Amino acid sequence: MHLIKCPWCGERAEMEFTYGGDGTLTRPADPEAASDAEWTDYVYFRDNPRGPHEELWQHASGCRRWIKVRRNTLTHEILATGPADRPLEGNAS
Amino acid sequence: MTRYSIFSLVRNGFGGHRDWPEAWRSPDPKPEYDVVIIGGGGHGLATAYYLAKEHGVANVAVVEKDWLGGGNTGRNTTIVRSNYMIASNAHLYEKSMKLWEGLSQDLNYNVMFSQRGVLNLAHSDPQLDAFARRGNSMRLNGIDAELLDRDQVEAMVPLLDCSDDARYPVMGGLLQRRGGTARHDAVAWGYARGADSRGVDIIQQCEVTGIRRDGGRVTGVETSRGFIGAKKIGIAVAGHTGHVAAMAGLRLPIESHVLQAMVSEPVKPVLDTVVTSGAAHCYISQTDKGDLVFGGDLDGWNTYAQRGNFPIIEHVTAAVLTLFPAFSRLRLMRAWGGVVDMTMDGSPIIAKLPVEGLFLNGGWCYGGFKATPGSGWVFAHTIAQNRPHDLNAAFTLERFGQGRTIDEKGAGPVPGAH
Amino acid sequence: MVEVLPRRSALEGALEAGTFGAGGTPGLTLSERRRLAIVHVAGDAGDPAFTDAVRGRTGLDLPIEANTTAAGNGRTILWLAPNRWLVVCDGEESAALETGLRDALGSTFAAVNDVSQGRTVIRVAGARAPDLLAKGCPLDLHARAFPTGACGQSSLAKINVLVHSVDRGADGGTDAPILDVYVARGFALSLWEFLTDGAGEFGYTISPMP
Amino acid sequence: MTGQPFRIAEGGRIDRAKPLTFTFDGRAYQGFQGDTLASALLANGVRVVGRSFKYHRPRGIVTAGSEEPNALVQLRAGGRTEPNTRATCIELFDGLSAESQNRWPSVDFDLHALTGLFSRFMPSGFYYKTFKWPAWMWMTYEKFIRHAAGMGRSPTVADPDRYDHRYGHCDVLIAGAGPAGLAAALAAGRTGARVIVADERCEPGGSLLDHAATQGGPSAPSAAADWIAQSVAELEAMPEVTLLRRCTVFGYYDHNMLGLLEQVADHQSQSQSKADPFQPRQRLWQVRAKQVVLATGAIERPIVFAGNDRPGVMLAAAARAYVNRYGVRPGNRAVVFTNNDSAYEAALDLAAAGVAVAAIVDCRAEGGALTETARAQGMDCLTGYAVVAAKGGKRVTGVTVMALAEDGDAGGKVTGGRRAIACDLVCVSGGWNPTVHLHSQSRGKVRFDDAIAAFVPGESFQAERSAGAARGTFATAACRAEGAAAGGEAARLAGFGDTPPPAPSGDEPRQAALAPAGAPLWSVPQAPGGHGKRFVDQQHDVTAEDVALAVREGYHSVEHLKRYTTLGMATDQGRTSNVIGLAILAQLLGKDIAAVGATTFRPPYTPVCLGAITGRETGRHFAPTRRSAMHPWHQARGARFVAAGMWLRPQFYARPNEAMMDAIHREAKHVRQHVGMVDVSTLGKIDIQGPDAAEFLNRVYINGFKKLETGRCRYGVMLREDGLVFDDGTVTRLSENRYLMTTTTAHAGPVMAHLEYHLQVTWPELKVHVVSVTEEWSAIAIAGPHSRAVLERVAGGIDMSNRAFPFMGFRQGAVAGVPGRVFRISFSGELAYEINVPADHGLFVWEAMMEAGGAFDIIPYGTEAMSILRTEKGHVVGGEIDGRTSADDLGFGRMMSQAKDFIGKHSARRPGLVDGHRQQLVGLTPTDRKTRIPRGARIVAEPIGQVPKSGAATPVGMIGAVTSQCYSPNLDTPIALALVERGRDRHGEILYAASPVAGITVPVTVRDPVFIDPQGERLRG
Ligand SMILES: Cc1cc2nc3c(=O)[nH]c(=O)nc-3n(C[C@H](O)[C@H](O)[C@H](O)COP(=O)(O)OP(=O)(O)OC[C@H]3O[C@@H](n4cnc5c(N)ncnc54)[C@H](O)[C@@H]3O)c2cc1C
Ligand SMILES: NC(=O)c1ccc[n+]([C@@H]2O[C@H](COP(=O)([O-])OP(=O)(O)OC[C@H]3O[C@@H](n4cnc5c(N)ncnc54)[C@H](O)[C@@H]3O)[C@@H](O)[C@H]2O)c1
Ligand SMILES: Cc1cc2nc3c(=O)[nH]c(=O)nc-3n(C[C@H](O)[C@H](O)[C@H](O)COP(=O)(O)O)c2cc1C
Ligand SMILES: [Zn+2]
Repeated sequence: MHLIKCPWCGERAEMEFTYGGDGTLTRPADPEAASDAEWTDYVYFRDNPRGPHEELWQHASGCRRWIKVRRNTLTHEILATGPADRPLEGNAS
Repeated sequence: MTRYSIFSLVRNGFGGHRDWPEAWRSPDPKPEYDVVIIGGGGHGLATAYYLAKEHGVANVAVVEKDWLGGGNTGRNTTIVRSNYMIASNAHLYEKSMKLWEGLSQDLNYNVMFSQRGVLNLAHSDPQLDAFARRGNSMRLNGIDAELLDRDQVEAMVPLLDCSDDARYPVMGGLLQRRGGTARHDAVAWGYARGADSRGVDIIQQCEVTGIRRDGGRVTGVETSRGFIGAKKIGIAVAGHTGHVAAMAGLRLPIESHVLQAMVSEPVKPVLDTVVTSGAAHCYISQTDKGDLVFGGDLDGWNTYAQRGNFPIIEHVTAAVLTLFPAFSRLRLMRAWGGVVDMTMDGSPIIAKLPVEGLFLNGGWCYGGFKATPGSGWVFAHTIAQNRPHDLNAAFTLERFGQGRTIDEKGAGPVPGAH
Repeated sequence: MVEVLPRRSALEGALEAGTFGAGGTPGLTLSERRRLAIVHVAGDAGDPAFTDAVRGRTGLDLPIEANTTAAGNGRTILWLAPNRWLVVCDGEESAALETGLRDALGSTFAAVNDVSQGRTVIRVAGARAPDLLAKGCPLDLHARAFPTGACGQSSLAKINVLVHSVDRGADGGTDAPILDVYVARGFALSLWEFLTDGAGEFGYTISPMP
Repeated sequence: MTGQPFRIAEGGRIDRAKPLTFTFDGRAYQGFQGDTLASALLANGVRVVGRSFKYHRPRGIVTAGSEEPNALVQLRAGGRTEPNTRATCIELFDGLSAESQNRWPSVDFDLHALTGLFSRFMPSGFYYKTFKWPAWMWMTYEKFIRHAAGMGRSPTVADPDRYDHRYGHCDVLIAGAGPAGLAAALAAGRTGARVIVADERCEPGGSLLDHAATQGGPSAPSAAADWIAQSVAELEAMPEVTLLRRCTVFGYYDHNMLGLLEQVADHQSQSQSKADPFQPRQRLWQVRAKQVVLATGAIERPIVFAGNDRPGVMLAAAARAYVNRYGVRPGNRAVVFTNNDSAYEAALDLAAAGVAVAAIVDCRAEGGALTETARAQGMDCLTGYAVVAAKGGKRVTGVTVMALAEDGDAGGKVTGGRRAIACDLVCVSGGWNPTVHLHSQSRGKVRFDDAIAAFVPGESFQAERSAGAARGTFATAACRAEGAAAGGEAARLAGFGDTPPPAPSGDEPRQAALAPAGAPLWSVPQAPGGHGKRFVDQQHDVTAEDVALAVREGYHSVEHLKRYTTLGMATDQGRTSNVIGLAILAQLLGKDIAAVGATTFRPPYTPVCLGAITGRETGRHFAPTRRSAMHPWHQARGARFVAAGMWLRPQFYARPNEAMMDAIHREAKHVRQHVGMVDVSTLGKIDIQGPDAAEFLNRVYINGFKKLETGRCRYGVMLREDGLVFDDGTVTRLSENRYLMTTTTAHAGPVMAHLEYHLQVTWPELKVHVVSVTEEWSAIAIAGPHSRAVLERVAGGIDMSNRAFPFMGFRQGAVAGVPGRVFRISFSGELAYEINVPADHGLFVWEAMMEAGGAFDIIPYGTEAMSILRTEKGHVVGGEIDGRTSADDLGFGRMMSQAKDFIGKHSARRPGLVDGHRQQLVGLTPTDRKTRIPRGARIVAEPIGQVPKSGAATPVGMIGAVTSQCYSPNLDTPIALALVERGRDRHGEILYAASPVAGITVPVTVRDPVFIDPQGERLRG
């Protein structure tokens, strides 16, 4: 079971969290203006990297904050965590 | 190819089994092939087999990074069924089912396809409604289906807890009698032997690291054993679909997740049917060797590691014991994981990609073993004819943008939820 | 008026005083804390208007540090999230506390909700209290990690809970810890069954209702 | 010592003052406290304990530990029976009963052993080559195969025992309490760190316990025994150290989470466990450790030779353990066969215990460090020799020995004359494999160490290190030193202690260096003309010849070898066989073992009981149960409950002798005619506050919320971002900046997470707080023409008149004296209200309303009647909101605001969601107004006949599906909701609801989905 550091509550067991997938998505600011291709990309298409992956988790049984996690998808190492509304520190590799 | 039969077995038995030939060759790659299939799992090998057998395209290489059949083909719970509601799924999986029914004979390799029935348990009224709807769709689509009441379920699976005060009381079930299991490794080996004997080169320990393009079309693959030219390339790498597609600059509506499965110690026959429960999140059957094989939910996050964590094992086991309290004293012998390519609608993509000469067979989520023959068959057609067969025409990449997703579960664009 | 109305706890009927489980000295005591005023407060910890208002009404500084509490004059504020707290008072009327807080906050951007009756609070006390919770809760409840005054939300028997380390007993050791478990009312009975069943091996006492 | 002919007169760690009686295959025997079933059987001279998997060969006891491949028994009977239990791990208790497995009729005479006659036609993978014709016969062949396989028998009734779980946290977790583990624990414990030490055996001490030097007692005081006792005493006195006996570390998972299985009561007799009914049988720990020390020791491996599976062929260390630890002679006359020194220690100990050592066959040309010592004791040491065959049937009677040729490679080559040596015990040692399983599970790399010819731990990936024999260090002193260093380091890295602990001291038991001279011997080739089977994996009957066949047929990868032959796939997971299999494979391929590699180590280390994995959360407690405040009332009124997520909801309230459907129809009818109450506490309730609350609602619902007035409610529909319907519910404006949202029961959690996601991730700038208040409020819906009258009696303070309190209005006020909230909303289509009161008062208010309603003949109704009422009114629920329908499909197209953006709006425009072929919501009635429309029926345009079980001969086109159906007691006709292609254009058409699974097709008329009161006069009245 992963041990995930909630930026607020500290290191907690994975069972307290729910997974929210790709953390790099940004909803087009003006959906009306977005092209269909852009929109489809936002709703459906994903990077699916082997290695560091930036993702969202919700600390559902804890503080209920959505958080960002950079996790290695080959080793499951957690490389960084932080609040969901700003970029994670460090770069993605 | 030495034919396998009871006679050849007896003959070799007297000869100390010294004369059995290799089941497949281990050739070095040629500089170029008409078709290179990336991925030596069941799907890739079946594709090569049908390319040679049905379309006369034998100048084919199957390139496998590890040992053939070691991906999800070698680590799945082997359930074979075609009990789908949506028509495009139903027809594709039923094609596969028909191929299963003659596969051991076609391949001259006993894949132990055992039609012991697949029973989905209903634990609530809405679920019975949904099962009836699915069963009706199946029957109208030409597939066998029966809706069982609780007594019929109990008679069929005596160790199942059918009591009223069960946490998930059994209200009935949807049975597909023609469904069952097959011996997973034999499927890979049988197709490998069949493809090899028709001239296909199976190249193991050869990882594709890049897809070379000339303008808008593919020219071959970079591999750990050098460049291999190809007029056409078929991708059939299951959990690695996202990674390999990225080599051609493509993003896909796919996330890679781990799905775990496990086996108990073997016991004498106690379960003659494949039993699944969506509400309790588990499926279970007993192998010919006697182990109970079971699995359930995904661990739930992107990963390329073939290992999962303990809470899912706990959860799936609890589900199994809730349904089968008598199994409590059996022991877990081994648990493992496989990387599955979960799509945004839970259905596969079997299509030409936006790069000329590049074809994709992927996104099988945790249900592609049963599709192996059918998937290989339609994919071979798609590659050979440069266009999909009717059976896979709906399984495009464009369906997402068009709003024509094929979503059996209605879970929406959350891959882990399918 | 409310005081005279019959109130019924989620554990009514299930909570039966006595000593149960394995023989010998009972390892722990289970009881329910009733009639607490519990108010959920959401607001911006960086906004002095918000913190001042809460201090004004409760006399306590909001615990800003995660997993901590502030306590005094019969009140406790438990940290829930960077912008959420529970204000818990014994012997105060929840409606009054809620209105009081809302009035104090005025037009400050904040949210106040009386959640007194949506939470059941089970007190687990005694040397084996942490061992009992450890049967279903992944939090580290050791006195070193969860000293007096700590709180943490987690999952216990697959039910979301908030655990409050009320007292770790003499010299912070494991003498007689007191842990309060806050649980959504609907799950209270299920959790109670889990706890009493699990407490059997330690031997346990259920104290009568207050 | 009658009855225990092989018991040594004294010594061992058994308690001779406590004799125990047990039965094996129905026969009674005696053993002592401290025995295992295996040692007790050996003491009684029982040698055959089971039959093998494939050939049903007689098999005996090979080891003295958890690596046992052969001696699997069916332990206990009835509900507590347990198949495949290793006799070497079963601690003897009084009254124990066990049976041999996989034999018929008896272990001594097994008819299945006849298969052995055909074994030459059954090499590995033979089943892939045959049983294919005729195709339909496979199911019959398979039945026979299944019955022959399987080993033990499963229980057939529920398990009467209890299991528990425990989460643990520590600074240092130590797996194994041998000399290395104990030293590590002492070093770490002394720093004050929180330490857990777990050992699968019943006593700490590890393999030291098997040595003669630890047997203690007044006649033989021993420093090693004292050291163990002192260490254990010191550890037990440390408050932060937990020493777990009978506790296997079975799995090493991500982020230093380890799984431990503690066998709490397995070693107790039934009467002992009955004395403490609260004690679990087993306890499963999930431990999060900051640092881990793996001190799991090493496992001796056999050498393959013909007939090596005969009962009486045993690992040397096991024989040593039986004489020293259990005071049992595993035979009278032993031949020791080894490639290293450790077996000499066994030989010396056996001799000391009175077992004649007929010969030590040492494949090393020069022998080893102890060869001279053995010779000095008069033992015949045949160096440069190998055992080529064991003779005998159910008991080994002797061995044949030949010289190893000088030029023999690692595979050996036997030459010269044969020498037969009579014996009834063969003690084999082919070297030692460090127990690298946990290290490898943790993702650590393993490396092949040529010096000891075994895999050893390589680079670590997680915070773990190995010490002692687990790391390939075999001298006890070195094991202790390494353990102490590892324990100290682990504690230091976890933040405790900064000075290395002092080196351990104490007398050392005699040591032997392992390294065999020259290449290790894995398997002895068949002697010329020999044909005995040479087993690699004894449990699965995989022979060296099987390995060779697999290689010949091209299964060259270790993983192919494993799967083709099933080597290492048995319950012991190849503990004693894998490395030998690899070595033979490597030889045949002409490669190094390192290049061939090992198969993947997977948890569990030893098989783990499913009940323990599950703990208490099974059966009724599989998932927690959620109950409303009114639950006791429903229960007392005989409600039948149905699960809705985790909630239990009353489904209907049958009166005495009333059938289920009658009750449901009565309830549904009564509500429309009089009045009824239903508990709707389960609906999600979310309090939304803040200056941007209205803007937020506007973005999550398809319809507009900015104009909703305070004191009013509005129905809203939410989409997912893919444009399909997610959930529906109502929103009430409580005050200027405060709203109350309700959700469906099923989606309460997902909707909350969805709102939090968008507030925290998508629009963090919005000033809005969302708080779930579902549990705070009990919710009661009262519906029916008399509902206003009833409410007037209990909520006198609220003006209930239609004018003052119109449909979709909201009032705050006292209900039965309790401050509450009253909403005029209707799910049934009747005049209806929903009342929310704080939950502790819920039951009281419910009762008060029931009482007030007495005059109006009020009844409670359940979810079934509610479902009928909403179907009559055409309200959509889960059957229609199934994640595949758009707002327009369900008739909400016009609700979608053009003026604003909302979640899902862009997607809802995609061609697939707006093309003319969508299936739209309609109502259906049977054309005969009588026949029930079958559940889950598919809609077809033309009538169809019977569809066989095997499915339609040619697929039939479907244009829709029934999503909800019931008999409407109010209209006295069956009705249904359905999704039908272009359904809204088809009102009045006759179509067919086909249910092949029910065997009927019903002609139906398509109509509007609102069956009752389409103008809404009732609910507005
Ligand atoms: C635990 C589990 C249980 C399952 N249960 C079922 C079930 O009961 N029924 C069912 O129908 N389905 C089930 N599935 C799904 C099923 O196993 C898969 O969908 C199916 O086996 C996929 O077959 P494949 O041939 O496409 O993939 P694989 O067998 O995974 O083959 C893909 C191959 O591609 C190779 N590869 C990847 N990248 C490269 C590269 N760069 N270069 C060269 N080669 C590469 C891999 O090594 C692999 O061998 C389950 C899956 C799992 C994990
Ligand atoms: N002479 C030789 O060649 C030779 C070879 C091997 C071992 N030895 C002797 O063995 C001893 C080695 O000491 P050590 O401490 O390294 O090992 P050990 O074998 O003494 O102790 C290991 C302990 O770990 C336990 N264990 C193993 N796996 C476990 C698991 N997953 N969970 C819980 N417990 C587990 C075992 O039951 C055992 O008690 C020394 O005394 C050494 O002399 C000698
Ligand atoms: C249907 C099925 C049955 C299996 N039965 C066994 C078994 O009896 N014994 C065993 O050790 N492993 C069994 N396995 C698991 C394999 O040993 C292995 O774990 C799995 O193929 C994944 O490979 P990996 O663990 O090498 O990654 C089985 C796997 C499958 C798919
Ligand atoms: Zn948190």
